[in-house]
Amino acid sequence: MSSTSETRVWRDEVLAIFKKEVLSEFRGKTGLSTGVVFSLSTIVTVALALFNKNPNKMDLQDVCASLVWIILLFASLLTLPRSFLVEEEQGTGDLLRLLARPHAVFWGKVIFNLIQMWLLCLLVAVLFIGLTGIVVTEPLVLAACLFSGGASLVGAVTLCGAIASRAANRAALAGAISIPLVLFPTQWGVSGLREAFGSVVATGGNTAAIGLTAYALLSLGIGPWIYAAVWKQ
Amino acid sequence: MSSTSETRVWRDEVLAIFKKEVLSEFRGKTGLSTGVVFSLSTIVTVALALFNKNPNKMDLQDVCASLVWIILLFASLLTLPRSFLVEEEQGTGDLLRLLARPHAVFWGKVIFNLIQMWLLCLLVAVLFIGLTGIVVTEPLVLAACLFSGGASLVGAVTLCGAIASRAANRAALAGAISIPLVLFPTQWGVSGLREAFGSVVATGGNTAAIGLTAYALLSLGIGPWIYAAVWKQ
Amino acid sequence: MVVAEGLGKRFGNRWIFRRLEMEVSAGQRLAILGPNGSGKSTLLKTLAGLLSPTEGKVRLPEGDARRTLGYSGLDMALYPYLSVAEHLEMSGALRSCAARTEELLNRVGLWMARDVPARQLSSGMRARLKLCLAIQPDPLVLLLDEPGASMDENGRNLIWEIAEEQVRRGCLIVATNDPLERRLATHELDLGN
Amino acid sequence: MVVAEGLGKRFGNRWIFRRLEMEVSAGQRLAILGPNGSGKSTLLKTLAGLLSPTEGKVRLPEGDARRTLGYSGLDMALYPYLSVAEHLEMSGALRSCAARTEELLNRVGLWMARDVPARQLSSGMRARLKLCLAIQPDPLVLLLDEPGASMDENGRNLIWEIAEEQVRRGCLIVATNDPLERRLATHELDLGN
Amino acid sequence: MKYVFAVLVSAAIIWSFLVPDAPMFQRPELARIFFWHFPCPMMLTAFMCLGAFFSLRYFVKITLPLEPETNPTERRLWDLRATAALELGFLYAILTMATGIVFSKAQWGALWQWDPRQTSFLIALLIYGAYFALRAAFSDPDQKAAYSAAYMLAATLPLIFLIFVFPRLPQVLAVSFHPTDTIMGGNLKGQYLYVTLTLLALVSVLSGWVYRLRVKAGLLEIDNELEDASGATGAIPVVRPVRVPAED
Ligand code: HEM
Ligand SMILES: Nc1ncnc2c1ncn2[C@@H]1O[C@H](COP(=O)(O)OP(=O)(O)OP(=O)(O)O)[C@@H](O)[C@H]1O
Ligand SMILES: Nc1ncnc2c1ncn2[C@@H]1O[C@H](COP(=O)(O)OP(=O)(O)OP(=O)(O)O)[C@@H](O)[C@H]1O
Ligand SMILES: [Mg+2]
Ligand SMILES: [Mg+2]
Repeated sequence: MSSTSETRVWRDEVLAIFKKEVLSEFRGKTGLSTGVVFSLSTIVTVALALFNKNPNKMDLQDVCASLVWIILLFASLLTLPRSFLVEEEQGTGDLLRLLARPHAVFWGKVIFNLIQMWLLCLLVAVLFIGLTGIVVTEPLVLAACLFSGGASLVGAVTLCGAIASRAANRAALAGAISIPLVLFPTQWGVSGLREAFGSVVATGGNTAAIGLTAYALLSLGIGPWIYAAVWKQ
Repeated sequence: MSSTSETRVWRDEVLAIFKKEVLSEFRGKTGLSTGVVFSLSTIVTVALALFNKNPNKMDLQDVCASLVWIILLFASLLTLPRSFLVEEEQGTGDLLRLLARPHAVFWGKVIFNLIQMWLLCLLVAVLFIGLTGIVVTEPLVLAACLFSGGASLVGAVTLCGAIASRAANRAALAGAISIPLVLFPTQWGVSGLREAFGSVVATGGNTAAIGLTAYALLSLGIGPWIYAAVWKQ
Repeated sequence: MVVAEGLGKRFGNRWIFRRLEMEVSAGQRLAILGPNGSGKSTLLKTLAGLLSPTEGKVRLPEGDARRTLGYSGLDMALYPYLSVAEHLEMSGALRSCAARTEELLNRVGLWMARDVPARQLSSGMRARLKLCLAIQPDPLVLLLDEPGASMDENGRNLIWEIAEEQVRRGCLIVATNDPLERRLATHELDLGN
Repeated sequence: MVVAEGLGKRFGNRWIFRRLEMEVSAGQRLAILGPNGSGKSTLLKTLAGLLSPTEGKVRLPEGDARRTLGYSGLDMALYPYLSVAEHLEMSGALRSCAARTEELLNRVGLWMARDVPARQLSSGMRARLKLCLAIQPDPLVLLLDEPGASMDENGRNLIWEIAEEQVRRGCLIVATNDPLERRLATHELDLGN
Repeated sequence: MKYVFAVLVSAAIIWSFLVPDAPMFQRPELARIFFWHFPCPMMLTAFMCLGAFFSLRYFVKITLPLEPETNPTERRLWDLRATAALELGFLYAILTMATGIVFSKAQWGALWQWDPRQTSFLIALLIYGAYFALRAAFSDPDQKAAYSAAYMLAATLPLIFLIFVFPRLPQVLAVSFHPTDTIMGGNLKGQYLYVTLTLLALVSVLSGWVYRLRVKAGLLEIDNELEDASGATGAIPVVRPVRVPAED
């Protein structure tokens, strides 16, 4: 097969998976809603916490930064692993293994998760800023961090979902094994957001964005190969 | 049947459901190890986000209060609704409807969720205080809030699970319903915890505890009847 | 014992069956027949009360349905992480009837596999366990949806035995596609359209 | 075409089958027999590559298994929210073979139900859809686990037709408990123990 | 042999107390904790890398071009080695943390103060914990092996990053008390260097020995499993023709 048609084949397969995910999601509405509920209620909680405080008082920016990141982290843990867990819960895993190639499956689901996650980031950012009224001094840094941060979360959490999907207590296990892996980008995410919120102790938002991007690329690069290795276990 | 034997019958049925839940959840040592890693990393995430700050600086108690609540919220949303949704996802709902009575099912699951949730609260509180070194000025209020707060979260989320369990788009519906239901106790929970952490803007921890208890009792009181209503739809 | 009066079930805007009148009295064995998708399982589920009829009503013998009614269907799943024995014990406790674990499991030949979790059972073993659950309380009405599917020779004989017994106690309604199974019925209801 | 060399599968500390030697060549129809729980489905899954053998190895014809191998099993679920047609289109795209939706669905008699989501299908319709998915790429090796279970008369005939065709193209392996289905085999492998 | 080893160890310990106090420390006499604090992370790292390699080896033969490892028995062996290595690594991780905590009590005055080094290492410990939680979650040995190996492969880079790179990032160096260039910067001189190296050598010998034992034990377990495995009648099912089909 010529390389061009080869790439077309891959594209079709990835698209097929992606389409499947979208259809199942919007007919059976499962994953996103949980994430949305969570972020909504969390943000209100936070707004309550910062209630009658002006969040630009020093070191509240830092706190806001960490809060936003925590919300994204947890929301991703609630939402992203499902795409793989569901396959085993509803017993379609075998069908998938018969029809598809691991890389296609992985990318199809990752693309779906990326879109989900970026939407979530947007939602959280808008709501948070709206409700707490915090001032964003560097919108670009914010955007960059949310973009790359979301991507890195997707990379790690999706893979962990795949790894946990065949275990007895999938849901909890997926969370348990992904948190430590997504913990250390936290440091970058938080510092990046601090910069964005114009905190005084901010330390290099661009380095943060770079770090996150690197992490995202790495995890998304390695992910499919690891998944392919356990594909038929 | 005499009332005593009647109550014994009920007790047996509730116990049977409870036993089933426990067995399905903790087959082998799985659940335990997962739970520990899980909650540990969650706390560390939060602690890390508050990285090199002394949490007793004013304002930070409030933030800690909301953080603890967020963690509980996250945990409850991840674990509690499953107890009802799983029945439909794995297709055992019909079996259950053939064998059991709705009230027994509801109470069996609620008791399981309550125990789960209270253990979680305990773990979270201990770890959070241990790792952030925040000072608890009013341990009693803390205990009361965690106890009643956990209960009300269980009440709310389980109720949603019950309502949504038969709908085609379960999760979404459950989510949509839970938002208001979960947001409601949040306000009390946070203010209660603030009081416990001796925040300056604290507003009556006991009222909070009372409110939460009332909420828990109400939701747990209504729950079984709503569930019985949708039981065989 | 089982009476359907003007029973009808609609999914979306399509009637699966309508104006269905039937009465099954004690000692009768009814076979519900019809091609795939003709509504056998739907009818059985409606009789069992798992689906609510769109019109008409179902009359079952008095008493608590948990004990007077036994149902076993193909798309009824078992609890993946509960063992065979645990299923029967749970069912016994929930229906407040004797579990009779050993007796029943020996009967259907699952006693050796009593500690195997349901997700590890083979299709035939699953069918046998569901049969156990259905007959556990010696129900007056026994509803079986394709009991023979994926059962081996000896399993099929088992079903015949159980059918024989059942009619001494009450009535039996079987939905089946299997030409052999069809023979165990004294009456037939054809939903073929 | 399908060769098993010293094949063995152990679950926990129990061997389901061991030192299994078999060779199925083109034009042959093998029936795997044995009582419930004897390992028919396990063997079929191992041949299909859905389970990894504990020892020994399986040889399949060269080429991409997605196209050279068709498998349909009882406990393989469909996507609840995808319609019948969407299943075939997805499968076609994933295996990069022609979807042939209309042709296949007309063949198994699901064309009318092409837009029904899988969770609303009846057991027999589900079996038919799985059969479609299995034969979609005209596979060299066709593995069917109790294809006849919960299929009506015409469905069973369909299986016979497909079996006839299949052997012109390659080989067919059927795991079955049904005495009638057993007859369509030219060879038998008895796992009974 | 063992006795010689024991003598060597005790000698090294005595020696470690004879060295002069290290003046640059808050509690100079307690600087000796370092002798025990340092070998642990080194062992941890060694075993972690071993474990990672074995996990990789579980999936692919190290040949060019890479080809998958298909032999089930081979795979089980590599899984066993990986587990043995990672278990020992986990032990040393905990020891590192323990000695570190004692050390920081002695030198920084607090058991725990969210020093970046402490945080990052805590996360490393969590990842390790997650690995074993994952192992506990599978009942089928092959799945257990495959998925935990996969997780280890995913976790290796983060682990190395957390233990070695992160503490040396410029913005972290700024806030961390924890030394990072004692070895690389050659700031470890004279007797201290010698004692450290000796202990390092002895500890590695010891752990190598323990590792071998662990693998032996594992092999025995596997054999027992195979022996008391039931159900195999040993009878070889064979394909037999039922009738010669008319069409062929
Ligand atoms: C819980 C607290 C601690 C942990 C988790 C910890 C962990 C580690 C680790 C993982 C290493 C080896 C990796 C590397 O060299 O970067 C290391 C090396 C070292 N640690 Fe610690 N440590 C802790 C506390 C301390 C304290 C309080 C001191 C003394 C003030 C100390 C002194 C050293 C020294 C001198 C090295 C040699 C490595 C080098 O400097 O290049 N550690 N520690
Ligand atoms: N995942 C598993 N773990 C442990 N044991 C299993 C697992 N799957 C199947 N078994 C056991 O393996 C044996 C064979 O199962 P299998 O499904 O192959 O039987 P079968 O021949 O298909 O039976 P049937 O005719 O009922 O379909 C059964 O005893 C079953 O309990
Ligand atoms: N939940 C549902 N929503 C909509 N349509 C449904 C639903 N369940 C079943 N149907 C439709 O009702 C019809 C009858 O289904 P049913 O399962 O009763 O058939 P059946 O007679 O049992 O067929 P089989 O012999 O294959 O088991 C089918 O056409 C199916 O598509
Ligand atoms: Mg049916
Ligand atoms: Mg089978």
